[in-house]
Amino acid sequence: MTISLLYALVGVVLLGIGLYSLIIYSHLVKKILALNVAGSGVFLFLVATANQTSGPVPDPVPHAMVLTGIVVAVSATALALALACRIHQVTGTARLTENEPE
Amino acid sequence: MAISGVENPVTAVLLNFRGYDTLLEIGVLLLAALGVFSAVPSPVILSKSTPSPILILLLRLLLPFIVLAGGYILWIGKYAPGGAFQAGAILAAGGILLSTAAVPFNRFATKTMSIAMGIGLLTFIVVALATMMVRGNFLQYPVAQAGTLILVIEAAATISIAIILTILFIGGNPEESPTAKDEGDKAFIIERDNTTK
Amino acid sequence: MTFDNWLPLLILLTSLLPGIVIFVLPEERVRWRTTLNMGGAILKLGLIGIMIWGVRHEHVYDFRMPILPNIELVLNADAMSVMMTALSGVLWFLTTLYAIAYLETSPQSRSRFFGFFSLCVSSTVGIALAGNLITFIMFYEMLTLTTYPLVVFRGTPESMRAGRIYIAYTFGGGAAFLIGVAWLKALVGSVAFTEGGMLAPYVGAYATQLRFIFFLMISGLGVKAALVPLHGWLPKAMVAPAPVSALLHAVAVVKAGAFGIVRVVYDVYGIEFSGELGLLQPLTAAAAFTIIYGSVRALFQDELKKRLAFSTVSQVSYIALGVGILGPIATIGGIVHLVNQGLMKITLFFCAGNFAETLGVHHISHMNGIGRRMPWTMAAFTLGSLGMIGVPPMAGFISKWYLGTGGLTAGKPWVIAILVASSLLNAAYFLPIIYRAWFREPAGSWSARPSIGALETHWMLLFPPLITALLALLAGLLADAPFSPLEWARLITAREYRP
Amino acid sequence: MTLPAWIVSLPLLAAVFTFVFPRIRIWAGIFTAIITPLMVVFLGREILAHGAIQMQVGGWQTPLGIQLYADGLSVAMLGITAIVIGCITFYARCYFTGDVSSRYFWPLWMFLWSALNALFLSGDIFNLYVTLELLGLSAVALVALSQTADALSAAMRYLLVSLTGSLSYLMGVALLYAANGTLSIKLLATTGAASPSIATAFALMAAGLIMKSALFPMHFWLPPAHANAPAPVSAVLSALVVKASFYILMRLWLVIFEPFINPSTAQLMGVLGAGAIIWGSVQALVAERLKLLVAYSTVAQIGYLFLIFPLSSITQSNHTAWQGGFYFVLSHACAKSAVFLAAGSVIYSFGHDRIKELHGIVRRMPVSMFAFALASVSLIGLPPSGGFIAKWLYLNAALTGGHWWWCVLIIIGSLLATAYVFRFFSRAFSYSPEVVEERPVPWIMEWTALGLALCALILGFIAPAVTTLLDAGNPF
Repeated sequence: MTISLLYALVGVVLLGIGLYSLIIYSHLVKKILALNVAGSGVFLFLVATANQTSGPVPDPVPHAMVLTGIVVAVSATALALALACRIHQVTGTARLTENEPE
Repeated sequence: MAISGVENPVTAVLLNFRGYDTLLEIGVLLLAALGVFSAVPSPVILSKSTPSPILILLLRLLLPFIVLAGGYILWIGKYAPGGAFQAGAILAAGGILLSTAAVPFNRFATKTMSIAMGIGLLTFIVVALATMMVRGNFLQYPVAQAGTLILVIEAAATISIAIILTILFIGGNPEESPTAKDEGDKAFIIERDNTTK
Repeated sequence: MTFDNWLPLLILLTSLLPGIVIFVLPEERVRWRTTLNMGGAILKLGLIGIMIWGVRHEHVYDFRMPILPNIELVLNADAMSVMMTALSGVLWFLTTLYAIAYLETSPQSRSRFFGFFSLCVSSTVGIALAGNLITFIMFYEMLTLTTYPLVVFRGTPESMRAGRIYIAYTFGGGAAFLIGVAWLKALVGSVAFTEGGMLAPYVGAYATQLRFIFFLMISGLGVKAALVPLHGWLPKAMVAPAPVSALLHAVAVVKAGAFGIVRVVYDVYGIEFSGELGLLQPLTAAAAFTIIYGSVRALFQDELKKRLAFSTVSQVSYIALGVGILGPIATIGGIVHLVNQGLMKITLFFCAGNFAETLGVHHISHMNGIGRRMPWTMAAFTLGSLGMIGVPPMAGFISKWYLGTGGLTAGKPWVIAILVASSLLNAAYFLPIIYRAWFREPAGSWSARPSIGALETHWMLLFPPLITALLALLAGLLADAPFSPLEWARLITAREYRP
Repeated sequence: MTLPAWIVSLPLLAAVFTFVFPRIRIWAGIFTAIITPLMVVFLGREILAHGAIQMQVGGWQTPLGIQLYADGLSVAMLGITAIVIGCITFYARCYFTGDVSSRYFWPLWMFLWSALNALFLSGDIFNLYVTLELLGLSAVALVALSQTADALSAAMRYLLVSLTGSLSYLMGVALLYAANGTLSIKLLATTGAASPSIATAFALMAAGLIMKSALFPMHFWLPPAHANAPAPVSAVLSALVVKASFYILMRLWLVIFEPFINPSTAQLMGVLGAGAIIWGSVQALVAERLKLLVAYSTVAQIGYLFLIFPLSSITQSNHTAWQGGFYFVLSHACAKSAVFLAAGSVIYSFGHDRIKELHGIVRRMPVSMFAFALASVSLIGLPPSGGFIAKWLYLNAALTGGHWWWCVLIIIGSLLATAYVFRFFSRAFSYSPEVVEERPVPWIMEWTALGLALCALILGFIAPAVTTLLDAGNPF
């Protein structure tokens, strides 16, 4: 078992945990956290794929992808948190009601 | 790596080989800030209370180092891990310290803030289009100037990233904050941190 | 592209463009609207005149525009389409005249009415000129859509209900028809109308599928042609204003269905081939049943428009009957009835509208002595009814005569029985009205006679039924003259049965 | 060929300018709305003449660099985007007048446009991920713009779904990169070999994209988001944004996955599509608000898009099915945006869109209702309209292969669509003498809706030209 395989497996496990939590928790902050955990899993997996090149230098492309992915994740998380705050301000709860009045 | 104009392979991929991704990504960052502005009318974090003197003192001590570290990280990105995002994040830490210390932004700052937010993306696009006009392909740097152009883009991006990350932390447009208007004068100018680089 | 290529499109545009412009016109621009309407109608009549002459002399009018890879929008004029076009052109002109007067005091938007009215006539003309099934479908569905706002024009709960029923029936039919056409296209690759039919070569491989497709298409068309049991929408749609009922029930909608049946049987399947496949017996049976059923139902209606509507149900099936009886003579009877029934039925509806508009009479039981108050209208009504019954020398007699002899020649004497029964029933539901109107004492609140020197109603309401009644009379009297409907039906039949 | 880069950059520049210089935001927006379509037209001419265009960003060849790729399909998508966004821009200019949200609408709007353009031009799976995120975040921010509790919740739900979908997609990208060492779609097409990781990658990417394109049963987020957003936003969400993820799925399927994936997957997609058609239409039938009705109609229409999978797996009608599917995309984009704009005008004028209270609205706003009706013709799939052409191509594809059950489904869908459209019209046409308070609607708002509806109608007449464009560069 190489270290990169371990990274990849941990990445998959994190993704699973994240998605599971995303579904079972209803509090918005928890959902957002869950998404971040899942995202970290994907990033970890991506980093693990960098170890494929034969030379001593790892493949830089996955690193660049992860960096880009992290920035995107930060942006999305910020927007999500801002929305969550606003929802809390307007509705008094930080949960999404199941059946919205339509 | 020589053809890319930088020696750090990750920076080469980010700013040159796959620079287009990074361009869009800076767009995502600006977009998130806009999203926060439009979703949240007034900042979530900024409070009206007067800043504690200890925090002010800490800031006075820390800020120069933060700026220095940011500049260094930005510059070192050419050779080793580092670059605009890392530098921007460090500077943003300074911005976050400022806002947690309840230091309001002054009027000048809020006026130029939007320019600072946009400057990174703007520089990137302008450089990309200019290189396209010169060499025929979007973001195709002239080999000799590649390093310089990348540094210019990164510097501009650092400013934007720092501001935007700070704003994302505050969670709203400081322009709309009640403190921005009446207490503007005694505050630090957040831009000064970045422009000193 | 020459003038001959553009002519079919021009005929279509003479009503389409005014229709579109009318939508945009402000409500109070009455004169503009009238000018556009009448100008378009007159122009259309002129162009149709050119076309009639041309088709007689074997000119080819053919407009093509590709709308899909290997499918074209085709507008062309064969003998059959010219007849239908001429009918709708003439009746549109008269109905527009009528409608202008009829709607003078309407609280609803007249722009909307005349806009959709023009679109509706354009669709009818498009149906008539369609050169393949795709083009036909296009205008067929457009007709459904443009008549809906007319049916619900008054916006009362009753008319909204009628509109819903209308939509349910016609779109259901349209869907069946569409599947049939798509299936046919997938099976044989062609959907063009060809004089004499085009499916005969495929009989070996696809006989069963072709039968099924025929069933789908005819049941789709049967909705508009009001074949029992698909007729339910027609009496309900009577809530529409009189000009709409007149045009809808005399020309546009029901004729579109009947015309479609004629097209499918003659120009897609081919009449002889349809006979071989055994498709005609069920059609004839359905038509015969509809004829009787419609007449019987008409007997029990007191509301004049309802009675006329059931009469339409019955009369339109004469066309399908003529189609279903294999043989040129019956074909002539069926096709000529397209025109004859149109002329007579529109007369009756105009008159019914006049009674309602001038005197507020909607029910037959209130029509006692109405002939004395409105003699001209009642005269037209009488002519129309006599024609429907089939009294010589009215147009209806011609149709029935050819249908009857056609049935005999084809070895189907029971057709005579149907015709006799139907005529008796026609007489039973029309003659009492005529009797009441002329011979009973007036019971209504209106003054017994029109004031001296004045017309009994607005001239634009009066002249259209008089003209159509006259035309119906002439179509019977001068049946043998050149360019008469009968003579034209013979021309069509000759071309359909051309070896 | 530099046009693709300009087509992405111009709206992006406009996004920065409209934000940094709010005073010129409207003019910058309108300038972009005029210039971008022109550039798309030029790109289209280029592609019709010379076939597909590739552009190596930065001059680096794949696999090192990112490739921009434009063929007939991309241009068709760019074109419809330009038409729809171009028209809605004018609508929005009136809709948001004097509104605080207008300040942020313009930059967000330009970001959205740029994201769509970048997405349709991308030839790189990771770049597609970035464009997807750009698109998703701008869409979410636009939904939240109206600031009501419903809109905020809808935006939040949309954001969570969108992020989950993107993550799933990114995981697929990672797997593909691990297996093949490249991100370029072109290279993946040639290097791919059937393997469990390809299948997993497809499953992840398809799941993510299906979530984002709101295919039944993952549609739950769509109706609230589309019904509660401001009208111009609803229009573009339904018309373009959901199609964008569908487009990516199609591209990947066509170029990379089709040979490797079990054919029963295609049937499964078809079944989900059928579910969407039935469920969406039934929900539209009982919807009490006009915009909700329209949103559920989108759910149903997305079902039609996914019928492309089973239909294109019929060998002899493969090409017809592809054309039919993308004709659906194009005509639905025009028709649905027109319908949403018309519904938006109703709300603008009456302050609500409760169908029960919209008596006689045909008399009050005839132009909008005419637009609504005309667009409905295309939604139902009646001739002459783009929707009819699409439906006809589908019917043809299904019947040629003898798969008549899809035909039955398509026809049932049409009849249901007729039912929900006319349920509204039987209110709209009914007569009520009562006077309702109303706010005059600017003519531009009414006529842009009509313009889009006319586009849907015109699509019914220009099918040969459009299919030629779609085929340019052999995307199928």
